[in-house]
Parts: sequence; structure tokens; C-alpha cells
Amino acid sequence: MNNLQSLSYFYPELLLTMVILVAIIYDLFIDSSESGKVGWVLVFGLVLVAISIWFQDSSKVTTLFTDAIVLDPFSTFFKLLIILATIFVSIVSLHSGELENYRKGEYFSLLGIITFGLFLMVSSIDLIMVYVSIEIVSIMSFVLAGYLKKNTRSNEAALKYVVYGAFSSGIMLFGLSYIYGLTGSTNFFQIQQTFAASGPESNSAILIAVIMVLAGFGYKISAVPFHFWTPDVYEGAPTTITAYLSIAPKAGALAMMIRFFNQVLADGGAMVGMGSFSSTDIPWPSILSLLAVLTMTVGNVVAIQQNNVKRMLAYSSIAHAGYMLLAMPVMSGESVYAIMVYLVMYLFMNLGAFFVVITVKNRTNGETFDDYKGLGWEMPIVGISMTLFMVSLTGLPPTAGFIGKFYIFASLIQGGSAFYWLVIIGGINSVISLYYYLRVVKVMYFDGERKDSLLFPPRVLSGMLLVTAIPTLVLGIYWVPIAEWIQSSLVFFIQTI
Amino acid sequence: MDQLNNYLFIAAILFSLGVFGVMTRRNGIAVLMGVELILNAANLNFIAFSRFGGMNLDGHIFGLIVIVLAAAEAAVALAIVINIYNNLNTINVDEASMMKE
Amino acid sequence: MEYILSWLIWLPVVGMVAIAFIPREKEDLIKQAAAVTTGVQFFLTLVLWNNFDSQDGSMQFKEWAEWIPSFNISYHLGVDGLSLPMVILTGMLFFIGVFVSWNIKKAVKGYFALFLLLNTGVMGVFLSLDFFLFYIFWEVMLLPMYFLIGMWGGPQREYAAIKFFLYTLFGSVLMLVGILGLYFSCGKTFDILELTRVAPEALGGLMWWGMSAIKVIWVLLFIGFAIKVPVFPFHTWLPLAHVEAPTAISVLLAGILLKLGVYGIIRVNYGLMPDGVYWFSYALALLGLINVIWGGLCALAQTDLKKLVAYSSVNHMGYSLIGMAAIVAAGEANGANIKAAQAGMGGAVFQMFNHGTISAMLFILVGVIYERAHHREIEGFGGLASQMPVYTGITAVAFFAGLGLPGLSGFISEAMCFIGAFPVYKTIVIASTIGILLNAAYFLWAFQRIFFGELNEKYNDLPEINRLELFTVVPLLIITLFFGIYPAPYLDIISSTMDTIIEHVVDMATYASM
Amino acid sequence: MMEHIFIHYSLFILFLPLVAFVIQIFFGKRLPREGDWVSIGAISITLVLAINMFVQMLLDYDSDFSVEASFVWLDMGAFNIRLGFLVDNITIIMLLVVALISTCTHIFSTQYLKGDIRYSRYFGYLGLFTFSMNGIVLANNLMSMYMFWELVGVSSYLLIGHWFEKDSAANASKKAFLTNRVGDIGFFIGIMLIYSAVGSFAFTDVFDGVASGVIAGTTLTLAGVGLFMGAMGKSSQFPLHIWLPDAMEGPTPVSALMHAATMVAAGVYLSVRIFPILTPDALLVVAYVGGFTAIFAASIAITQTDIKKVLAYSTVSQLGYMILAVGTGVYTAAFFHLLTHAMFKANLFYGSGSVIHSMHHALHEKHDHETDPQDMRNMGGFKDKMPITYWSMLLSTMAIAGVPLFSGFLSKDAILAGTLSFAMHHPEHFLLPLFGFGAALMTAFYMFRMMFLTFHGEPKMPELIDDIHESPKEMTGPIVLLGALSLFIWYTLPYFNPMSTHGWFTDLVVPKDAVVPGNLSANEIEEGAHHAHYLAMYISIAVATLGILLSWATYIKKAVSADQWSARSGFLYNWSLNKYYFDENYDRYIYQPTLRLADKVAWIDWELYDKYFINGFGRLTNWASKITGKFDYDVIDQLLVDGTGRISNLIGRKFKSIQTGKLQNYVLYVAAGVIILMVIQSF
Repeated sequence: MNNLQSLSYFYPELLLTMVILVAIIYDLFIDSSESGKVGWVLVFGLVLVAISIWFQDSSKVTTLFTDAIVLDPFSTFFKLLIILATIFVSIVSLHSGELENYRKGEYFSLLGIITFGLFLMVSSIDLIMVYVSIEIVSIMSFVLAGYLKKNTRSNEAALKYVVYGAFSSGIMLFGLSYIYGLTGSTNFFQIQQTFAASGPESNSAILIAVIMVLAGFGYKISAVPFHFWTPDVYEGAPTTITAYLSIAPKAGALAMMIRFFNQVLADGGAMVGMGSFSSTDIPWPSILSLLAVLTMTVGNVVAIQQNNVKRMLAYSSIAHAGYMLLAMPVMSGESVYAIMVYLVMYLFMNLGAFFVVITVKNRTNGETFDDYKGLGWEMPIVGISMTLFMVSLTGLPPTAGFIGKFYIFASLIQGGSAFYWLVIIGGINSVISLYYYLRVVKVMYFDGERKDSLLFPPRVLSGMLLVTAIPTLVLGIYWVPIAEWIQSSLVFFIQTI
Repeated sequence: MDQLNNYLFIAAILFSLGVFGVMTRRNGIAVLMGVELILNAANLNFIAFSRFGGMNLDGHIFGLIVIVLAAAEAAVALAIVINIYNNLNTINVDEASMMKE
Repeated sequence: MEYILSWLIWLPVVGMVAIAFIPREKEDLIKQAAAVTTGVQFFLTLVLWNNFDSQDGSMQFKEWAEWIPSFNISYHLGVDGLSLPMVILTGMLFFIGVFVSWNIKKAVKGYFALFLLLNTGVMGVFLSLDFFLFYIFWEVMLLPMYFLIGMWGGPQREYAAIKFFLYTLFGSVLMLVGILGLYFSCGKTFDILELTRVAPEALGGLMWWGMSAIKVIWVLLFIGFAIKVPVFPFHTWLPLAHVEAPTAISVLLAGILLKLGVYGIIRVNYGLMPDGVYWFSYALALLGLINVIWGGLCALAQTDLKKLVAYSSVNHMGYSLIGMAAIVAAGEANGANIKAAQAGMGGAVFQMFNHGTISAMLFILVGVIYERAHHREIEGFGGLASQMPVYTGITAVAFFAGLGLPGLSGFISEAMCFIGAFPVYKTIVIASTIGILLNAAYFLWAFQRIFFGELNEKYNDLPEINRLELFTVVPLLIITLFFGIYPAPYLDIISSTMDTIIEHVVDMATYASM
Repeated sequence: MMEHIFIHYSLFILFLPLVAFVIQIFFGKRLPREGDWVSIGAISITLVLAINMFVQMLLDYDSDFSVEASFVWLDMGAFNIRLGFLVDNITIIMLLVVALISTCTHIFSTQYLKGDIRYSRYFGYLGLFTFSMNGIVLANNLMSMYMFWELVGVSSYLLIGHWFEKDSAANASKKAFLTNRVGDIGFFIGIMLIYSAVGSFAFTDVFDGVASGVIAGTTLTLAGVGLFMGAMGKSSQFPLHIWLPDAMEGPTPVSALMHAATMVAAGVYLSVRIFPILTPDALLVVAYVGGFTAIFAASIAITQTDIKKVLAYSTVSQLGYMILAVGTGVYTAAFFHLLTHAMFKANLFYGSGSVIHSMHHALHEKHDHETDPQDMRNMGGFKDKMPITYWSMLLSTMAIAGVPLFSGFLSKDAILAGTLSFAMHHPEHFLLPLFGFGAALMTAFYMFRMMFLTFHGEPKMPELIDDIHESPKEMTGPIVLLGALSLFIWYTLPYFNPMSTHGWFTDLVVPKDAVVPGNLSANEIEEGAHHAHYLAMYISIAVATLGILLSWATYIKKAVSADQWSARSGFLYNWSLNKYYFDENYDRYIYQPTLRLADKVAWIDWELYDKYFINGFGRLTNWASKITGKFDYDVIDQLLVDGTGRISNLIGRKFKSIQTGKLQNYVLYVAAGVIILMVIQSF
């Protein structure tokens, strides 16, 4: 479909662009003291965008802009997910103590732009668009990570992020260039055709190219061994941004990865629900399995050492990326389904955990475990919801986290006995993770004395805690609607040439 | 065919130099230049492929887009380095290492 | 009547919510609320017993509701002769537990809220017939337990709590793998009854990595349950947790939570993998033997009374395992000796209940002395018999029950376990009879050191056991005595269910070499 | 159907003492006189009932009278256990013995334990014991027998430990229970062996099963030996004899009731009951254990100075006799000896009790708490001070020494005859009669030694002698009664032949054939015994006289000096004095090693396995996380981002120092590029 026609299917993105512009312009007319209002503009706008996406007839699966991006339920699902995350984060950002003395106008506009980039990311089926979207998201993230200009840690984070990011996306680009060279096309489906046609002699080349591309993906979802930026950036960046980075770009990158592996390296079978087979002889499933195991193990194991809750959560988010990657090698309908379910659950529990960190930092102005002493007695809401998030992140029923893991493991078991070892390792990992997650709980309740005066965080923050905590619990008990929605979103655009 | 290989060879060397630069330079600016080298190596590939590989123009387009993005990236990166300089009075990447295990 | 099982499960949650709304200053009100909740629950269990048809070996009072159709997960409850006694025991011990923990000072509100949550978890495990539901309840128990040990426990409480948690979680993770394996290889259902029907055929001949699927799943599930029992190599969490936990929680740990393991093995492993039973029974008996001897010896060496009682649990559950192994006696290969199978299974299940009451009693009594002397060093006492005769008398009965004295319930179940397993595993049984000597040794020795000899003048104003404590321990005493003299009522409840299980295992097993 | 009246009697006999026990435990202290009258009342009723049954038996005079009644105790379908009563002549006689001695003990104790702090509890425990003992006697099946078996053990545990403030008492009670448990394990294994073959616990079924041969050969032997182990424990046969002497720590009436007359006799009773299923091999084991115990214990009794210890070992040796009799086939003789022995041995204990009692009082008067009131070396010359005790004890001593006209003579003679005939049948077992007669000799010797040391000669502690008085009549009553029962006449009625056991007993308790193939039939045994009868009688009279004379010569005539003898016999004397060091060796080679093992195991479990293996995982993870964390930071993080500086420093230095360093680096990276190029070439 040519560009002009495409516009008629592109209006959510256009709407988003308008929202961003409005935010920027509005920011010019207000003084910094009330720059927070921009946040509400963004939130409001995002809600509109969400509605427009919701009512967009995504069932009409189609490609836009001459096969640059697609419009399909799969991308719609991720768009909504990302919008939700963005809304949550923006609301919390309004009350984060870190951002007190900064003008928040750009902050929110940048958030908007990242969202836009992510939209492209989740729907791109063209190498060019892949790179462009990644870069959009990355560049904005660099800026946001270093948003606290006066804070040297924030600066450092930004520097590391930018160098690391640019470096790995560069490597990815180099890999992409080889893929282009090998296939003469940048379109997923044509590439897949050529790969399928190409003989074994080019496998090694493809392998190298794929590995280089993987460097890019791995960096975005912070998978070992491309994760080294994560802890420092997460620690240094404003907690709100950390929270955002821990969920939204991951989701986008995962979506992109799914498309890439499913449609470039496999025959896209997962899209139509059947198990797919690798169309090239390169062992990408085993590479991914290895990556997944490494990622969760390193994430969990290192997390034990942390004394800074924020940093601990950074590693935990690495570990969770590992859990999601677990399902990737199977690349069956169920596994993709499982990843999507996991993302939804992960969104609530992980954001919730970070919101707690923000709340606590507002109060004690610290992020280390010591700052959490006796918190459970002092701030019951925070204590209870944090406990809930930790339990959920560990993956114990009856919480959302368990359901996520349950779906992942189920898809693996269904994938056949070849994947059982992954399940066992995943399980043992969640046992390890219990250790450091419960450490927070322990500090909050066992250390430190119970206070007689109770403390309650500002209304909005407590509200956000509940908004994340309640689903974390409820989805652990009854998740049918979500499951069905995801089931219906499990429709992909597949072009057969 | 040979010409293509020459280009690829140059690109590979550029890429390697870029990687090397990123790894060894302590001056932030130099590190960023290393990144630029990598990107341009890739660009060279794209152009070469689409010129000699007898392929469509996607390569050229890709190249152009990459140049644009690289510029944007560079801008942001430089801004960050300048910010570092303001706070730490140095642009040596190794002096920015407060966060570690 | 129709939803009685749901009531049993969810009543504590109601109580918990109620407690959540009571301001934490009103401690007495909170305690009363907990007492009422558990009391009503206990009453309901008795009603259940009253309406239970002991002639019917199948599931009764079934409740079914669709839950997660996409995974065939349903809210499926039921009770049979195997679970009913455990349900009653649960009701009773939690009710008693409230009064045992009446003197809790710290954070009463949180304590009883978690206490009730734990109650729900335990009830749920015993009553749920859907594997997913079963697993959820299984895990729901962990967190409250973690808090109850870690916050209200002894000096090493945090270590004990996390250890308990890690241990159990490890087990249940393997269990989850096993459950999923079953789900996908047995026609995508979590319904335990359905699985019991289809699993034996569905798994037969299925191979994973050159191993029979039955073996793999059996082991995965068994480890999960074995950790709870606890079976020998997985038992080290128990002494620690029991010793550190507050009295009421030790009571519940020993009284009920250990039973979950045996219950799970019988309900799941036996029900779903009859061939596995034949494959594993020898190992089961052997592990039982090890439990008996190892636990006995460890108990003999203890200087901390509570630890001694804890190890005695290891030792006692060993008898249960030996009894369970006897089910294979009913197989053709072993001469279709139904008698032995019934004796063994009956003994094992009876032993669960008896150990529940006896060890609960023991832990309460340990708590009583700890309340007064503020230590549990066996050597530190002496001559208490003349100081607190009533307490001495009750402890004597409890100890004698523990060492399997005829006339007290412990003896019958142990004897049944032995008699049942004997025809199949002569050597093991004969070896494990040494265990009953060890029982006598460590209990009597401890008894002598605590109660006999000259009174340690440090304690010549030690107060006698008070009414509240009597109220908690005497019912258990009476039950122990009653079933010791006349076990028939209990065995009537379970016998037809046991027959069902035995027949199932015998008939469904393919006896194919795995 | 209406059960036989005896069943109802038995029910009362069984449960009345239990009722007394319950009352005593809960209300004893509050009742007047601490409620001893409750127990005495209850026990007397049982005595009346027992006598009633006994008289009935004598009136019917039916040698194979037997009634049985049972009810379903637990039922799992195929597996079910019936408990019930089996009442035959043996039962009735045993019931009478238990009731009689128990009643005497109750009455005796009212004085002996006057003012004891746990007076009521003591009577309660007596009730519990009587209940359990009757349970054993009445049991018609192995299961309930085993249960009451253990209950008896408990009541003895409680009664031995009555004065638990004394560590010796506490230890003795524990020892008694544990030693019995060892025997009980064998008992239980035997039960399981039999049950798994026969599928029932009831004696009748078991006998039928064995007769029908479902269990035979080694298995049956093992089963028999297993059951006999129970008997060994209770009847304190070698090597499980160690507990009985220590059990003397209990109050003397208890020793009379349990550790002389009834409880220890339970082992014999069991062996008598199961005699029909004992294989020849098993019987041989039984015979040797019994015979050896008899002579072994006697040899210890010779040198003991504690009056109760002497009696204790003599009890062991007499029980050895009975077991020996069972082993050699004349099990009715064993039961006969059980009966007579119960009477005179109980009496001897009462007598010693009365002596100790007055000794105690005398010492009390003198405010002397050091001297041991039980040590015969502090006694002597009590004859005139406490005549009743003396004369009746003398009767019993005659009996146990096997002097004609006394009960002991008859029963012992029957046993010896049986042993002798057995040896005639199997000459290779000539040791058994030697054991028997040797024991008889020593018995006569040490019993009279005891009498002489206690009652004759000069008072060893003259200052006491004035305070020694005859005991009150609650104590002398039983003594007189049982003393009288030591005469032969009661056991031979309606005949008056002091030389032959022929009487109501032999008429009513006739041996039955063993159901095990290969055993001699009852008649053959009877015949043999009859042949050996007179020879045995002569020998036994001879050895008895010899023994008595010997001790007379030693302790009255002082013709032979005991000290010289002991000095001369050297180590033998020490061994005997120290009970052959059994306790010491058990302690060294069994108890301590077990405890050490337990400690080791606990250590392994707690310190080693748990701390290093289980927690090892934790530590491993921790360690791994440190390493990875380090790797994370140092290797990559540093290398790629922070570390660029560090590396460039390093390389910079290389720039200066060694050219190759730089060169190598370049080469390295260029090479990488070249490789990639090669790859591209390949398509």
C-alpha cells in the first residue's frame, strides 16, 4: 500500500505526533514551576491515542508505507502495552522527588517521542525501519537517562549508555549491511525467501550477520552478554526513567525480535499458530537458549550481591528478560503467547516495584537496603505492596508473576522434551531469585522496630501503587480476559511471496 | 566482483578501526569518532552492495538514513560529553566511574 | 452443606479480612476473632465428618466450577477418606493453635492474619482436586510460614525462615515441572480425578531422554513432596524451622504441614503413576528405614528438647513411608496380599494422623516448659516431676505415645505399618524395628533427665501448667488415648478409600518394566 | 449367644484394677487415707472372683476346659484384628496367682509405704500393673498379649522409678524398660513372621496354621525364637537378665509382686502358651538359655551381700529353671514351678521387706542414714526379734532349696526329671541336667546363707538390735499366708504323697502335644520324665542337703571360712561378686558406642551435611554471584566503558615501551576484519 493510502491507517501515530508537538509548544508558554502540567497533557493525549488504537480496525492486517511497517493485532497489543507503561510512568514522574528542580517539559515530550519510536519498533518489518526505530528510541533514552544535569551519576549513566548504545547499534547495523548484501533486500519476507533458497555455503555468513544483529537486540532487551550498560544506567538514571526503560523498550525490542526470528529466520509458522521450523540451517534456537540461560542466571546471581535496591531491580530486570527469552527458541504460537502474557504481568509488578523505590526515595532520599529498614511497619501500604511485588517477581502464586512463568514453562514443556532442561534451569533460577527478593521483605519487616505512627505516601503515589498492586494480585487469580485479549492479538502479518 | 571485495575489505578495516577506537580511546570525543567509523563502515557496505551487487536502491536509502541518524546521535552524545565536562571538568570516559559493583 | 468445602477453605480468609479491619490496639478482639473463625471452621469439619459416607471410597461433597478454560483449569474440590481425617486434624490444630499462641505479644494483628492465611492454604491443599489449584494453595502456605517463623520465631528465626522457604520452593518448582509434564502428556487436564483415570495409560511407554516419563515425573513430584515430609536427604530444614518457630507454628508444622507430603505422595504419585509405585516402593521403604534410624539417632544426641522432638518427627514419618511401601504387597508379583497392603496403607495414613496429634502435643508441652524456664536444655532441668506433677503426667503420656506404647494411638499405626510392609520388605522392617528401641531410648532418657532426680532448686517455684495450656493439650491427649484403645472409628473412615487406592494401583499398573 | 460366665468374671478381673488406677490418679490425693482402700477393694473383688473361678475349676475337674470370646478391634476389610479372652485352666490358675499376690502386696504396702509422698499414685500404679498382667494372662491372641506385655513394662517402669529422686532408681526403671524393649522387638518380629504366614493373631488359628504347615522349618524356628526373645526380656533370661537386679530399686512389695511372682513369670507363661509351635531347634535354644541362666544367676547370688540382690538373682535362676523345663518339653512342670515359685519367692521378698522395714526404723531411731538397711553384713540374730518373719521365711527357703515336704521340692523335682529324661533321649545335651543340679546345689547354699546371715549368729550391729521389732500385722499377715502356701500339701491335693507331684494340678494341667512335626509327643515326654523321676529325686535331695550343710558349716559352724574360700577362689569370686561385669561391659561395648554413634550422626546431619552440603548451594551461589559481579564490572564494564581509559593507559605505555604491543593490537583487529572479509568471499 503506498504512502498516501497508508496515512489513513496511521492516524494513531499521527495523533501521537500531534500530542508531542502540543506538549512541546505548551511547554513554551508556561513557566518551569508548573511545567508538570505538560505531563498531564501527555497523559491525556496518550489516552486519546490509546482509544484511537483500540477502535482502529486492526483485524484488517495490512502493510503500510510500501512494506515498511505493518498494522496487525500483534503490534496493536504492544502499542497499548507501551502506552499503558508510558502513562503510568508519566503520572509517577509528576511526583518523583528527583525531578523536583528540573523543568519537566522536555522530559514528557521525550517520553512521547520514545513512545512513537516504540510504535514503529513493534510494527517494523523492514531492516531500515528496524534500525531507524531502534535509533529513535535509543537517542531519546540517552537524553532521558542523563536528564538530571546536575547529577554526576546521571551524567555518567548517560555517557555509558550513549557509548554502549551507539556501539552496539553500530555493530547491529554492520550485521544488517551483511544481511542486505546476502539477500539484496531489506524486507523481512524477501530476506526470508532468499535465506530459505540459499544453500548451506552461506550459512556461516548468515550466522555472523545474525550474531551481529543479535548484539543490537540483546543490547535493547539487555540480554547477557550485551547487558553491561544496564546496572549502571538503571542506577544512575532518574528512577522513573529506569522504570520506563525496564519495561517499554524491552517490550518493543522483544516484539521486534519475535518478528525478526519468526519471519526472517523461521517460516513465520508461529503467526498462524503452528510450530515453525527454522528455514535456515543456522542453530539460532540453541543460540537463543544459551543466551536466555546466561541472561537469567547472571541476572539472578549477581542481583544477590547488590546493596542498592534500584541496582538490584536492574539485575532482576535482566533476569526477567532471560525468562522471556526462554520461550523464544520454541518459537511456537504458545511461546509467543507466553511472552506476551509475561510482558503484561511483568509490566505491573516491575513498574510497581520501581514506584515503591521512588516512594521510598522521596521519603528517605536513599535507595540502599538500609533505607528500607522497618518500612513495613512505618508505611503499611508500601510494605504490603512491595512484598506483593517481590513475591510476584519471584513467581509465587497467587500473583501475576507466577502466571507469567507458568505460561512460559508451559510453552516450553509443550515444545517437547528438548526444552525441559530450560524449564528446570528457569525454575532453579526463580528459587535463587527468591533469596534477594525476600531480602527486601526481610529488611522491611524483620529489621528495624515497628513504629506507632503510620505514614502514608502522597495520594497519587499510593494510588499508583494500588493501580499496580491490585492487578498484580488479581491477575494471579483470574486472568482470563487478558489471556483472551492476547489470544486475539496473536495474529501477525505474514506475507507470502 | 573484485571492486566489491575491495570495498568490503575497506569497510571491514574501517569497522575494526572503529571498534578499536571505541575500546582504546580515553577521550570521549575520540570514542564517539570510533562509533562514527563503525557506522560509516556499515554505510560503505550498503552502498557497495547496492552499487556492485546488482541490487535495488534500498542500500543507498539506508546509507542516507544512517548518515542522518548518526548525526543526531553524535549531537546528543556531544551534548552529554559537554555536560560531563561541565560537571567533572574532564572528558575522559574513565574518570566517570562512580557506579560499580 | 453444598458448599461446605468452599466454606472450610475461605472462612479463614473472611476472618483475615475481618481482622484487617480491627485496629491493632484491640488485641483481645483480634484473638477472639481468630478463635471464632477457626472454631467455626473446626465445627464445620465435624459437620463434614458427620455427613461423610464412610462406605463410599470415592470423592464426596464435590464442587466444580470453571476457572481458566483455556488451560482446562477448574475450581474442583472434594473430600474422601484420605483427606477427611487430615481436614479434621487441620481444623482442630488451627483452633488449638490460636490458644497456644494466645500469649503472642508482638504484632498480634499481623500474626493472626497470617495464621489464618496459612489455614486457608493448608485446607486448600487437602481439599483441591485440581492440580493447578492444589499447587496454588501449596505455594500460598509458604509466605505466611516465612513470616510466622521469621518474625515471631527464636534467635535464628530469619535464617530458619529463609531456609525453609528456599527448600520448599525448590521442591515445588520441580513439582511444577512435573505437573506441566503430566498436563501435556495426559490430554491437557489438571483435574486430578481425570488424571488418575488417564495418566496410567497415557504415561505408559512414554520416554524422555531415554528415561521413562513415569520415572521422571515421579521423581520430580516425589522430591517436591519429600521435602515436606521430610524424607531423609531433604530433612535438614525441619529441625531448624521447628526449633526457631513459635510454639503454635511448630505445632502446625509438625502436626499438619508434614502430612501434606505424605498426602501428596499418596494422592498424586500413587494415583497417577501406579507403575511408578512398583518401581519406587523399595526405595520408599528404604528411605523410610533411613528416616527411622537416622532421625532416632539424631534425636538421641540432642540436648535441646525442641530439637529432639523435631527429629522425632523425622523418625516417625519414616514409619509412614515404610507403611506406604506396603501397597505393592497387593500386586500379583507379591502374592496379592491384600491384607498386608491394607495394613500398610492404613497404618501409614493412621500414622499421619497420630503423629499429627502426638507431635502437636509434644510441641505444646515443650512450649509450656519454655514459657516458664526460658530455655530448652534437657540437661538444665531435673526433678521437675515433684514440682509440677500434672505437667509431668501429661508429658509422660505424650512421650509414651511418642515411643509407641500400646494403648496409645502411635503404637497401632506403627504396628500396622510394620505388619503391612513385613511380607514384602522383611529385612527393611526388621532393621527398622530398631527404631522403636531408639524411640524408647531418647524419650525415656530425656524424660529422666528432665523430670527425675533431685529437683533443680533453681526451679522450686516453677508454676504448674495452667488452665489455658491444659485446654490446648488435653483434647489431643484424649484423642491419642481413645484411638489407642479403640482405633476402629478412624479406620472406618479411611478403609474404603484405602481399598479404592489399593485397587487402583493394582489394577492400573501395567507392570511393564520401565 | 451368651458367653460363658467366666468371660464376665474375666472382664471384671481385668478392668477393676484399671478403674482403681484411674480413680487413684485423678482423685487419690483427695480421698481419705489417700484412697488405698479403693485399690484394695478393687483387687480383693478380683481375688474373690478368681477364687470363685478356681473353685469352679476344681469342681468341674475338666482337664481340657477352655472358653474363648473375642470382638473385632479394628477392621480394614481383609486386614482385621480381633482381641479377646482365652480362659482355660492355666489361665485360671494364673489369674488366681496374680490376684492373690497382688492382694497381698496391696495389704503389705499399706504399712510398708506408710507416709510415702506418692502413696496414692503408688497404689494407682499397682492397679495399672495388675490390669496389664491380667491382660497378658487372659489374652487369646499374640497382638493383645504384646500390647499388655508392653503395658506391664510401663507399669514396672513407673513402679521401679517410684522413688525417682534417687538417680539409681531412675536409671533402673529406664534400664528395665529398654531391656524389655529389646526382647519385645524380637517378640514383635516373631509375631510378624507368624502373622504374615498364618494371617491371624489368635492362638487357636496360629496352632492350626502351624499344624497345617503354612509355616515350618527355619521360619518357624525363627518365629519361635523371636517370640521367646520376648520371654527372655520379661523373665530376664541371660543375656537380658541385667535389669532385674537393678529393679530392686523399687519398693520391696513391688519386687515381690512383679519381679518375683507375676511379671517376670509372664515370660514363662508366654513360653508355656506358645510351646506347641516351638520347633526342636527353638526348644533347644530355649533349654540352653534357661539352663545357663539358672546356674549363671545362682553363681552370682552366692556372693551377694544385699539381701534383695540375693533374692533377685535367685529369682533369675529359678526363672531359668522354668525356661529350661519348657525347653526340655515338660512345660507343665515349668508352669507348676511358676506357681510354687510365685508363692515362696513372693513370701521371701515380703520377709526381706519386713526385715528391711525394721532395719530402716532401727537406723532411723539411731539417726543413722549412712548404713545400708539391705546389707546382710549389718544384720544377724534377728531370729528372736522377728519370729513370724523368720519362721515363714524359713518355710519358703526350704521350699526353694528343694527340701522334701515343701512345694518347691515337687516342682523343681519335676523339672529336673524332665531335664534328665531329655538328656537321656539326647545324650549330647548332658549339660542341661548338670546346669539344673548345679543350680539346685547353689540355690540351697545361698538361700540358707541368706537366712543364717540375717537371722542367726551374733548381731553385726548390736546397737541396732534393740530397735528391731516384728512388723505390723498388715505385713506379717501375707507373710504367714504365703509361708503356709510353701507346703507341698496345697499342690498335691487330693493326694498326700509328698514325693510325687500327682495332684489336682497334674490332673487339670495336662501337657498337650506340640503341633510342630518332629517334636516328641506329650506322652513320650511324660514317660521319660516318669522314668527319670526317682533318679532325679535322689540327686536333687542329695544336692539340696549338701548345699544346706555347706552353708551351715560355713556360716553357723564356721568350720569353713567364707573369706578364705573367696580368697582362694580368686578371680572367680570377684567375677561372681561383680556379676561377671555385665553392666560394665554392656556400658562399654553397647551403650556408649550407641551414644557416640548418635552424636556422630547428629554431627554429620547438622554440622556437616546441612552446613556444608545444603547451605553449600547457598554459599556456591553467593560465591558465583561475587565472581560474576566482578567479571561484570572488571572485565566488560571496565573494558568497554569505564575501562577504556585503563586499557588505553596500558596500551599507551606499550606504545612507549614495546612497539610490538601496539603492532599486535592492530594486527589483532585487522585480522578480525580480514576474517569477516573471507567469510564474505565465501558466497
